[in-house]
Amino acid sequence: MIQISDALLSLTLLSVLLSLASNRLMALVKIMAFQGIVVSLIPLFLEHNDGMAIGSILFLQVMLLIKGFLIPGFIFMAVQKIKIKREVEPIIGYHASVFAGLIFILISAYIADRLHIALPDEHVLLMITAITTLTSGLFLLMTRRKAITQVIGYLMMENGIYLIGTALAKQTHTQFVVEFGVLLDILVGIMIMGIILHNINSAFDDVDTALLGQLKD
Amino acid sequence: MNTLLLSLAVIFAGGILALLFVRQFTLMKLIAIATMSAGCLWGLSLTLSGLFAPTAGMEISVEWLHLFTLAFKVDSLALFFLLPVFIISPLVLFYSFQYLGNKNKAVRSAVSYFLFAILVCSMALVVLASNIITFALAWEIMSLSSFFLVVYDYEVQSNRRAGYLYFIFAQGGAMFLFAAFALVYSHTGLMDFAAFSQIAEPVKLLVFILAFIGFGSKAGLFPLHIWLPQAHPAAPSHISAIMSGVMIKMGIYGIFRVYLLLEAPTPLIGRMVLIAGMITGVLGVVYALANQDIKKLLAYSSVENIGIILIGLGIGMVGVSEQNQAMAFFGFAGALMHVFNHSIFKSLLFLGAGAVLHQAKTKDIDQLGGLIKRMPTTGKTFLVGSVAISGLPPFSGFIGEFLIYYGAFQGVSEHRIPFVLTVLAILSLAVIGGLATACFTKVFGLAFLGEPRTRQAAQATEAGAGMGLVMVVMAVACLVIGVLPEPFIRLAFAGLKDLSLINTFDFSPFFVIIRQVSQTATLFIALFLGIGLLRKFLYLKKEIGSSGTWGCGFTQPTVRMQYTGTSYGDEMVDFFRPYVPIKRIYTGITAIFPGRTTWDIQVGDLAETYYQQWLAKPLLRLLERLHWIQHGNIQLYIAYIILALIVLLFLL
Amino acid sequence: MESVLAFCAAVLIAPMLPAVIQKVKALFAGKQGPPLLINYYTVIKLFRKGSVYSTSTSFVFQLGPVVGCCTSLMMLLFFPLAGTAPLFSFHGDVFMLFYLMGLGRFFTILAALDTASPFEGMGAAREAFFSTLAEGTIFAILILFFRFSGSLSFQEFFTGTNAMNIGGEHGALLLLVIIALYIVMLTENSRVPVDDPATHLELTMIHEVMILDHSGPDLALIELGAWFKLLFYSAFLSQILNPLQLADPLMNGLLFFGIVTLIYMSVGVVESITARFRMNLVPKFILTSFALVFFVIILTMELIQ
Amino acid sequence: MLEFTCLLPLFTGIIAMFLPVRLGRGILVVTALLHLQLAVLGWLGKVKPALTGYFTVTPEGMLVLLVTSFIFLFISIYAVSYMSETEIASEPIYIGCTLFFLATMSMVALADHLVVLWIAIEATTLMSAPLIFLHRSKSALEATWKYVLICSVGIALALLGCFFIVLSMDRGNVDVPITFSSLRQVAGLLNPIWLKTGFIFLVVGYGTKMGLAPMHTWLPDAHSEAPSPASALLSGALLNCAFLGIYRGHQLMYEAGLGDFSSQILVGFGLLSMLVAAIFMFNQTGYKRMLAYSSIENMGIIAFGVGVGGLATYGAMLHLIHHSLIKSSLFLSSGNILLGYGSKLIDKTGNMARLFPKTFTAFFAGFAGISGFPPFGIFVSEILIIMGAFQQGWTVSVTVFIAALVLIFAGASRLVMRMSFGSYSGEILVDENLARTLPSYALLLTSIVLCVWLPDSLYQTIISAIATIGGGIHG
Repeated sequence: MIQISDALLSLTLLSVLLSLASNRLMALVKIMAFQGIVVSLIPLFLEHNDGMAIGSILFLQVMLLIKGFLIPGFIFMAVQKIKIKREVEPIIGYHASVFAGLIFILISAYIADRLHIALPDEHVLLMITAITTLTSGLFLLMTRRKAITQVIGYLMMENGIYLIGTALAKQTHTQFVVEFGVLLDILVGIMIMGIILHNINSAFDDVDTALLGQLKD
Repeated sequence: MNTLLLSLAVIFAGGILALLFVRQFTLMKLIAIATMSAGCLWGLSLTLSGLFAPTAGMEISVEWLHLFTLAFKVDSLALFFLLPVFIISPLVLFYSFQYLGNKNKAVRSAVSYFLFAILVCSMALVVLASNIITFALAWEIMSLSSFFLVVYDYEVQSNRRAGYLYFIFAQGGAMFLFAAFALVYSHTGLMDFAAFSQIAEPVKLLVFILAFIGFGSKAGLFPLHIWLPQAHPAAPSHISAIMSGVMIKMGIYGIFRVYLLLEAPTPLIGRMVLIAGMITGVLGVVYALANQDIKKLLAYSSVENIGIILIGLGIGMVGVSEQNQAMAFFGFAGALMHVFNHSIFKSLLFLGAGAVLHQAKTKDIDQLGGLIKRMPTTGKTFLVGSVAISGLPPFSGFIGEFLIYYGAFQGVSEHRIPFVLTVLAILSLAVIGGLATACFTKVFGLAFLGEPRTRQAAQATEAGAGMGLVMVVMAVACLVIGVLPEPFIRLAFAGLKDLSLINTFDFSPFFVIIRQVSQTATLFIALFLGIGLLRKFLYLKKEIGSSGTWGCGFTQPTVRMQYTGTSYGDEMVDFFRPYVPIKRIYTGITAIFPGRTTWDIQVGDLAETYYQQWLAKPLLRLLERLHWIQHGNIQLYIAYIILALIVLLFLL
Repeated sequence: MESVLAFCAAVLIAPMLPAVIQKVKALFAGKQGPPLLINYYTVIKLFRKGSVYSTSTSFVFQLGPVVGCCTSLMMLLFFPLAGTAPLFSFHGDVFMLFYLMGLGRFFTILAALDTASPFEGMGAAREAFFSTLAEGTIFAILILFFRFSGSLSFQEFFTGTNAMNIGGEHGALLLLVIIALYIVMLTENSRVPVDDPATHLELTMIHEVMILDHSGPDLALIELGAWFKLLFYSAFLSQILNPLQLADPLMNGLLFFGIVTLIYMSVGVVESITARFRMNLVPKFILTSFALVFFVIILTMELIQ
Repeated sequence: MLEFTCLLPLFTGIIAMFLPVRLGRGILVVTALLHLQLAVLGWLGKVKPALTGYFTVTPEGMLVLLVTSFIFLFISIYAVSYMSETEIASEPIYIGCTLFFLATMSMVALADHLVVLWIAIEATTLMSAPLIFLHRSKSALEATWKYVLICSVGIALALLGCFFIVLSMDRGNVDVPITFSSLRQVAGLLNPIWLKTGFIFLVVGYGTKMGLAPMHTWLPDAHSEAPSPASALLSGALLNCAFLGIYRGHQLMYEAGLGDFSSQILVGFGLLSMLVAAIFMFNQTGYKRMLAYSSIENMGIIAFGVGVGGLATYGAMLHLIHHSLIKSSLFLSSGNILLGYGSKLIDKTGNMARLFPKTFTAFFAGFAGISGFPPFGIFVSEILIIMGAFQQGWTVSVTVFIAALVLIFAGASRLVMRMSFGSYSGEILVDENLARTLPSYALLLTSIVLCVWLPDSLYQTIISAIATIGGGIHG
């Protein structure tokens, strides 16, 4: 079991680094789908969740559906529909981004070390992964030009937060209504972003955020 | 007290009625003016009876918002400051009947009457307020209503600018007041004015300084005066009259009230007020001399008179801290007397200026001239006002200055700093007096005497009889107070009777002097009439010729050759040059046979220039640069969030 | 009774004294000069005449001479002349009197501006400016006198044990005051070196140019006012200069008018040996007087403490 | 079943989406009326929430609910007239989303569970987004994009904050439901470090929504591009809801004995917001942007007041009420101005005093009110905050506070005067009418009435709301 969760976490880290390095939108979307699936699976393989209730298994399935398929599928459709250029167009280059990702891992390791919470061993890695995912998500948000990559960044950030929640809290997984609400929010959020993206594309003929800098003082 | 508030209710009702009758222009004006005047006169009778009643200090308090009490209290000082409110208001209202004659502006006039009513009520409430919140409330209503009255003619760009400036100074000043009040509250936990005396000595000084700035910005203290010369020309003349004659005195009231509430604070306060008064007075009159816009000039003259009043207050305060009862008493009494007198003659002058503006369509005295021949009533009353405001006997302005001089001379026997300060105060009063004479001879001499400089000035005719009547009443008042000052001085003394600092002082011997002042004035008038008769007699059956003015050899004099106001004041203004920025524009003579050339003198305002240069411009430039924050770039915005987060996490 | 006599004598003699100045000046110039009584002739001549008024003027123009003459007379009424008590006096009368003089100036200036003449306007501006400066000196002197004697009227200044004269306690300091007052006198009465009544160029005049358009009895009133004013200032000076208080009123009177005459002669001497200042030097000249008195005031801080 | 305040608009919203426009408008107003009645019932304590684990009645929550419901009624009346004047492509969606928006805001006001609160606040973002890009113009799209993205990112951080608070519970070995009410009872046992961290994330997260600088960046864009009724809702109601989230966190901190820490953060954010607002009040080009920055300023004032504590908290609560009333009134007036002049630029307007006397009166009165002139309530709240700040010894901060107020006033009054009295030579597109001015007047009048007479229950509610953070009228 331990090995599986570790492997999953490593896969998550890999997906993060890949997303930082990828220069194709389609690839990025696929990576996100992959990451969603992996992240959804992680709680399943964590040690203390052995005695999982039926409800939580059900919930995990729903989450897998939403994170792994619905959301990426939605973005996938959006990318296809709006026929944008495939290039990701970073503000900071791919190599530098990957390098930054590595630094994020280092920082995360440092933070996780300094947190002074007696986490179970495997949770340390979970923590590192979570923080890296979160920071990389924010990094994507800040360094990518295309609006759609920002959605992906936001998604990645949410994944990170979800992982942190998994790592830290025992209670959060007991109230599925609440969990489901969060998930629903994110889903609707992504949908609305998609709709706006669609509108932006038809209004500007592009989804470059450089075009979205007209409102200023 | 209840009845006093009822009289305010009547005034307010007058304002409401003006709004209700907006469709009938003349009727609206009649009803509004009649109701408000009735309220004012009722209030005046109550005030007068209160001033001479043996007991004072009635209080009323109402619960407000569960948290505050709205408390009103009558004491002699409050009653005294009610006098100008109730006297000047009906007079300028009568004036406004003809002045606001434009039927097309019916709605605006109605609103202006409504706001006028609010202004009068709020001024009365300011004076009656006896706790922090009540005072602040009335103060803010006063500022707001007077702002709208200033922008009555908002179509004119400069009026809007003036209103804007006034708005900022009013609100900025109010903020200083709030800070002062809040500071008191923070030390006592009480909102009542009585709590002011409980705070510690150093805090008292700070409270007073904050309040002094706050009230000073309303009163027109140098360098917080710059809204005055802008706002007064902008407002309609009857509004300028009430603002300059009455409203700015509320600032004086506030300074005086806070001083009294603090009870025997440090000597520093009195010295500060005295020095501020000297600077304000002298620079006010110098700027008045330097300006040619008649209403602007009058506004600067208000600054000057605020300076004189502050000198009086300062003398009184120094007297209190030196335990010199006579000095304290006459200083305060002189200040009060001058408040009263100034409210009358300054209103008179503004109304006169309004009549001139109404008829000749210009405020620039270099465009006027010879008006006295075509506007005799306005001219004569304006002459009386000019003499009075220059502080010359036998008119009212002298009485206040006499009291202040008298008080100040009591301080000459002091030592060290109080002595030096009183000496400087006396000297600055003397200089102010001289310059005021120069200033008002300029206004009257150039605007009303000589030959008209423009066609408009030549075609001006007397304004309405109603307007004239109001001015005549005011002019007569100036003369009566000057010749028979005793009852009015008793008023001022009555205003001081509730002041525990000085109410043990026996002022009865002073009335001997006042009676002699009165006799001297009478003697002078008798002598004047005597010599006048002699002159009449000498001219009996004499040949009276008339011809053009002797041109000193120049055979074709034109009206444009008359001395201008700019040249008249130039030498005197130049004397104060470092404190008065003068710009001379001279195109020079370029050819052997000189063609057209210009020579112009522009006088700025030191305070305004400095505000522009050191405050407004750098601030605006800084803010302009900081606009970069809202860059429009979404990535940057997200970075802000992260940055805020990181900074906060470092606080852990 | 003595006071009335003294006042009448002063009023009667006032026109003669300026002739003394002219006489002195003439002597300096090696001329014979006009007779001492010339001013009486002038007044009578003017009184007989009619007037020509400028079409530009209004009633204010006619008010000027009357008010000016009145205020000067008021000064004499309140001043202790020839060692007698003044006709009127009260504690604080000095403020009123100097302000009344301001009133006189106010109307003189207005009368000048009423003519619409550029020259008269210029003279008026100068008059207003210089007398404002002189007013500072006068009030400084009043402060000083109050500090010495605690009194605020002319009568109190010069009577009693603490009388203000060079023979008294503060005589030495008063010397400076005398110089200052002398300067004020020259200024207020438009004498050389501030103004030259004998000049012919209107551009350089102060007082004379203001009354260019007055004629007949009006001019006479103005002249009378000016003479009274000059007499007042020299009487003021003479009171400070004169330490003696003789028992015999007649002797007192003679002594007083003697000193006054001497002062007039000194004015004549000054006018003969100095030239008019350039206009821009005049303020400095007047400020000198102010500085002198102010200096004395500062000295008193040390003396009296 | 106080949850009906959420369910009712949700339900009617869905219905309205499928009904013809005219009927939808009716539904909007009727729902608003019913909602107000429900809110009043809840206020009076007649109706209680059923799902006690997730929802509860708190004084501050009821305050926000009542204010929201009250201004929603007037805004909906205005919106009916406004919509008939403008061409809106998908009006049913607009009506539906408006109602959903109301539902989510009610949910915020009632939420007790940490994550439910988060869900509700995030939902307000999502439900209000369609309102902003209603016009589908480029700038509206941009504004919506920024709004959704920035708020989502910010609020995601707040979720993290919730996790941290839960963690602090774990670390303190406390096991209670994750609701604010139960957490507050055990606040002393919570791990302070994690609680502080949680609060920081909450403040940054909900602060983004509330418009505290430097997270305010979306606010001017969204408020200026949204149609005026929506702007009024955003400014008058939504910001309060976000504030509620922060307030709940502050309560928790106070109970845990960390009130000083959270106070300092709030005061810091408050002052920064005011200063940022002051910067953009000068040389501002759009009047709706100006109003938006004024909202930032007022949110700063509220944060400052709450942070200062004591008397100032009372002032802050009053400020919240009056700001909602006055600012929504101002936005409604700005809608009339936009209709009349057809431009959001201040330079393209002018002479309102002559051309739109009714709107001018409402607009200028609102401006005077928002600047702290009596008889509007902000006068009282500001003076209370200043007094409270002095009393609590925040001398330097209150100096900055006052300076910022003066600066903002100087900047804003210039613009307002330009609009009101400046010259205008163009033509008038749509004249003002009564249906579109009366709501503004009603809101302003409410502020005046509340400044003259504060109902006892309102007073008691405020007192009990601020008692939880140590505020009170006696310091």
